Amino acid sequence: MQPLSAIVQMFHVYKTFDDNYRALIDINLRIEKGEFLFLVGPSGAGKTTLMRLLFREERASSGQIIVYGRNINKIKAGRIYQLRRKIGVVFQDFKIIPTKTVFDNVAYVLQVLGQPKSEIERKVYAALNRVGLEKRMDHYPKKLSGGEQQRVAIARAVVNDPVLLLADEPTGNLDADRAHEIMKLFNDINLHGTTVLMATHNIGLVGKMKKRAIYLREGKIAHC
Amino acid sequence: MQPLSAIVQMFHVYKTFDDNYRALIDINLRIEKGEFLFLVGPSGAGKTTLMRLLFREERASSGQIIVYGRNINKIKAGRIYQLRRKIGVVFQDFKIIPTKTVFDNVAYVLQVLGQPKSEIERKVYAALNRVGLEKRMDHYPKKLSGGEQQRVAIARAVVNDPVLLLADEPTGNLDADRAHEIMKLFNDINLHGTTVLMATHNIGLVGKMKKRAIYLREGKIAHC
Amino acid sequence: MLIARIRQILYFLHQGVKNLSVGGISAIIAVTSITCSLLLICLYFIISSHLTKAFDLEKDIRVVLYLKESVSKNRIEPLQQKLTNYEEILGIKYVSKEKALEKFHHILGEDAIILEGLNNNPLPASFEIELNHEAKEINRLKSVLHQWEVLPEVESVQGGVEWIEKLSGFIIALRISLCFLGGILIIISLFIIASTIHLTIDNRRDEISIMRLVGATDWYIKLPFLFEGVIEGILGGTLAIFLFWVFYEVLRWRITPCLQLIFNFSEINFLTMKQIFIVLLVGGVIGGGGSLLSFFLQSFQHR
Amino acid sequence: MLIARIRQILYFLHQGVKNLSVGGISAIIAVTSITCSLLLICLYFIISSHLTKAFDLEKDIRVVLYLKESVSKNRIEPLQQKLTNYEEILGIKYVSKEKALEKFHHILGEDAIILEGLNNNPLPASFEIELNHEAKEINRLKSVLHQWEVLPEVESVQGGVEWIEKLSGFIIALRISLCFLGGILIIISLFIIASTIHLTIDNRRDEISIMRLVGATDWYIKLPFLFEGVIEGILGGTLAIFLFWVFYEVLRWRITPCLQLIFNFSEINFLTMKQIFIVLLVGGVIGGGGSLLSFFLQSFQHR
Ligand SMILES: Nc1ncnc2c1ncn2[C@@H]1O[C@H](COP(=O)(O)OP(=O)(O)OP(=O)(O)O)[C@@H](O)[C@H]1O
Ligand SMILES: Nc1ncnc2c1ncn2[C@@H]1O[C@H](COP(=O)(O)OP(=O)(O)OP(=O)(O)O)[C@@H](O)[C@H]1O
Ligand SMILES: [Mg+2]
Ligand SMILES: [Mg+2]
Repeated sequence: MQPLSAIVQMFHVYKTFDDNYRALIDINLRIEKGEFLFLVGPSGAGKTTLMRLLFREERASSGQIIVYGRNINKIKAGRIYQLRRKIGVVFQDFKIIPTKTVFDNVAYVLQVLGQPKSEIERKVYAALNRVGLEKRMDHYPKKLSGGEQQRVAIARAVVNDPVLLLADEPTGNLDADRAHEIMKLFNDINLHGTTVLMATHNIGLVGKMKKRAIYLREGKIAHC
Repeated sequence: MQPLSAIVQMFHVYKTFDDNYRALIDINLRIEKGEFLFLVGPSGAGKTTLMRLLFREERASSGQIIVYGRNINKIKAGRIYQLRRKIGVVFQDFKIIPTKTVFDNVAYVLQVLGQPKSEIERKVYAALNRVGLEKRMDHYPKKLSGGEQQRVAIARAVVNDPVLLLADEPTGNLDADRAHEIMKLFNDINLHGTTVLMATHNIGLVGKMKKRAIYLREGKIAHC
Repeated sequence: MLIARIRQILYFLHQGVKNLSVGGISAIIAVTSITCSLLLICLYFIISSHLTKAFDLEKDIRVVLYLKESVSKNRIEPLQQKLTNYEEILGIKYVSKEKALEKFHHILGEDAIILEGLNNNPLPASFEIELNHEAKEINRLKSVLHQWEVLPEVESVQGGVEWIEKLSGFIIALRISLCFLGGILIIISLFIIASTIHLTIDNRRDEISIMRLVGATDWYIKLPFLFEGVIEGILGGTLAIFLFWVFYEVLRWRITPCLQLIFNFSEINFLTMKQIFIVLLVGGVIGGGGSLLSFFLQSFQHR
Repeated sequence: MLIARIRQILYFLHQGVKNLSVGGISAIIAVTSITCSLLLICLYFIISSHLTKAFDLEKDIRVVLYLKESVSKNRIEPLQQKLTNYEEILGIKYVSKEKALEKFHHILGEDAIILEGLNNNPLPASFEIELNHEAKEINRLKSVLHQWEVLPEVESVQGGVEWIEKLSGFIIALRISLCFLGGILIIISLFIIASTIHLTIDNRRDEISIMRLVGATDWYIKLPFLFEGVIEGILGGTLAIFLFWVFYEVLRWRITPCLQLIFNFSEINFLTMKQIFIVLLVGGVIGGGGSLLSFFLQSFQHR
């Protein structure tokens, strides 16, 4: 129905929380397939909330959201995993499983898909290598530094070449060099066809990358 | 014994973790009373580990650490709280208590000291106001955005005008404006006599502030 | 396809065992809760089977047929033959008038002096009849006794009905009470286990919600917990049986002497193989069921 | 200073209640675990007190003194007087020869025909003596019976010793078994509660470690949990007593008829005030103790 070139479309989306706090107001947004888009805005603007809507961690209060050709409001609870498997997410608070090693955390995304062991190993090695954590593979997350944990989260998000990558402040705990490497990684992935939506405060990064950026302020889109 | 002007002294401090990973190697450091000092270094350099040693979340493997005139290796387990009450810490992962509201999280530091209710309220309001969260006082942390949680952690660290403030990457989740405000807050506190040690990747901030900076790299001090 | 399925199931089993070993204290608590509950069930089994035994006084169910004074000796033999044909009869014994007096003498003991003044033997001849198990069914017994009462040779029939009526009433009451107690114990057990596993899983709620967020299906998350629960249950069962056995061996020598005094059996038997199997099965079922139950609760809590 | 102390304690109490309400399902589970355990203890109390009652057959402890044939009627009165002086005697009744025969007639029932042939009354006169509680102590009973045996008027002393010996052996065995059962139940209860509270606190380990990191003393962290445990325990106790009361009211009418058949008491009494108080106290103690215990475990785990 909608043009195949759009991977995300949001029509008049509102999100109001229980306490009547309006986190998102009348969001209209279209992300093209293969695009690299920044989501910028001050603390509390609604960046994380917008991303949460895209993989149905939260539901929109009103409005329609279409991801990869499906109206995600209409997906049944038992089928949400199908949506999520197409989307890689770097969570702002990492969300690493504390009882699994670094390797197992990254591998879990592939195990869920029932991929054979040898392929899982190959892919996980590659992903950890890309973020510079191949030596930390057998450690439990508690023993890692903040930046290392963030890189585990990044490795997990990209390990299966998702159709859509949502990265929420993925360089907040990384030094400039590391941050630059990660941006290169995202760029690579983007060139291989993954659509990337990245929320960040780092205006410097946004400037350097020369990509489209959306400005959120108090739940509303300011620029486009 | 040591000159009163030094608030932190570290002599040949090593930290080796269970898995024989050497996180800190021969650290010698002196922080003067009233100083504002940056701790800079790439991800995994040992910044957080160094700070953990100062309030005895971890113990040094060897070497001596003197904080506020006391050799903290020799403090008994039952007396550590006396050290911690003098130190305000902004944790890299925030460490906010999820079952307490924003207000109660910040107030806890004062309740522990047995301060009267009216004074606690006054101080907590003031601290939350300084980080721009006075309206979020009665919320539970789960409902806050990443940057808002970070600001709760900052408010808690400064609420009781600590002798020493350890801030571990306190602006990682904040936009430039907010980050600037927080730096102004730290500067204010510093001018009122609090010694500040701040770990960060944000070289830009370090440059602007024109303060002394220590560079950590693979557990060793590079510049001074 | 089949190989993939088997690989998946092996993966779940492996995860289950891994969870168990990572779970640490939580897992230990779950296992010991199940052990406690199953110990109660073992106790129930052993009390139940022995109480039944204690009041199942097979050989005490006797009936006496008193014969008429007028029955001559040569009619005894055919009557005995006739009675033996009843399938309810386990054993039959003729007691002549002389034998009856002798017995009475014996029963009276010191008081037997009163018999010294007797002119003739006033006691009737009788058949002492031992009934088999089937006859204990109260209605059947009544009908048989009635048939015997109307025999021409029989003066009266003594014993049986009232005693059996009382006894079977008591046994029924006892059985009901025991079932009741057992039911309460099982409900308490289930509650304890569901609580424990709920808390254990609640401890991992973040983990579970992360799994959901990275695309795991519900069953993919549930199955390892299910296997973990079943394994914990069976471990708990094994432990319970072992502890109960220790307990049994230690107590047997102390309790036995008292028993003989009160009941008419002198040995406590351990659980039968069937009961052991049931305990293990119940362990596995409540372990797995507890997991599912708490998962169910969980999904309500965190949706 | 004092006001500050009181303020602190009120703060801890307030935190305890707050924890409880924030705790949600964990708190509910803790309370219901305690309830289950205390229900078992209630059950133990009621079984224990009634079983003792059931076998404490006060009025059945009788002794019969048979008098010599030669004792004339006018020596009966002084003898009875003499016996009454013994403080072990609760009641005494003279049974003359005639009365004895009458009774014997009654006992024999249908068989009484054998008495028709008697020339003279062979039964002796006797004193039927009911003993009070103190005499049940086996050694005391023996010594008293021995004193009576050597009285010149007494032919023989019957009853008492063997029966009492058996009974007191049985009661001792029963008491030991009940204590044993009660002990097991209390251990299981403690275990369940410690586990539950351990898991509950384990659920909050991050919270606790944060409190430590921002300068709370151990006691400042512990006390709210302690109060929480005590409150949960008392809540659990109240609930247990209430449920047990419901249970009691529902069952009383069903069990009573069976009871009369088997034991010689016909009414089940509810827990006494003292027992209720003990249940609440035990609830509070295991609630608070469980908190402390699990806190202790915690400090080992996370140091
Ligand atoms: N579950 C919730 N209930 C109530 N309010 C919420 C909830 N989640 C988020 N909010 C509020 O919605 C606003 C937007 O939150 P969001 O996390 O989207 O901000 P953000 O742009 O990601 O900020 P940051 O850069 O600090 O992470 C915030 O003010 C936050 O307090
Ligand atoms: N408990 C631990 N056991 C083993 N290794 C540890 C432990 N804690 C930290 N490390 C390791 O020590 C090194 C230094 O960690 P630290 O957290 O101090 O780094 P950092 O400078 O704070 O990094 P970041 O900027 O990413 O937060 C890291 O490589 C980390 O993996
Ligand atoms: Mg955010
Ligand atoms: Mg760090």
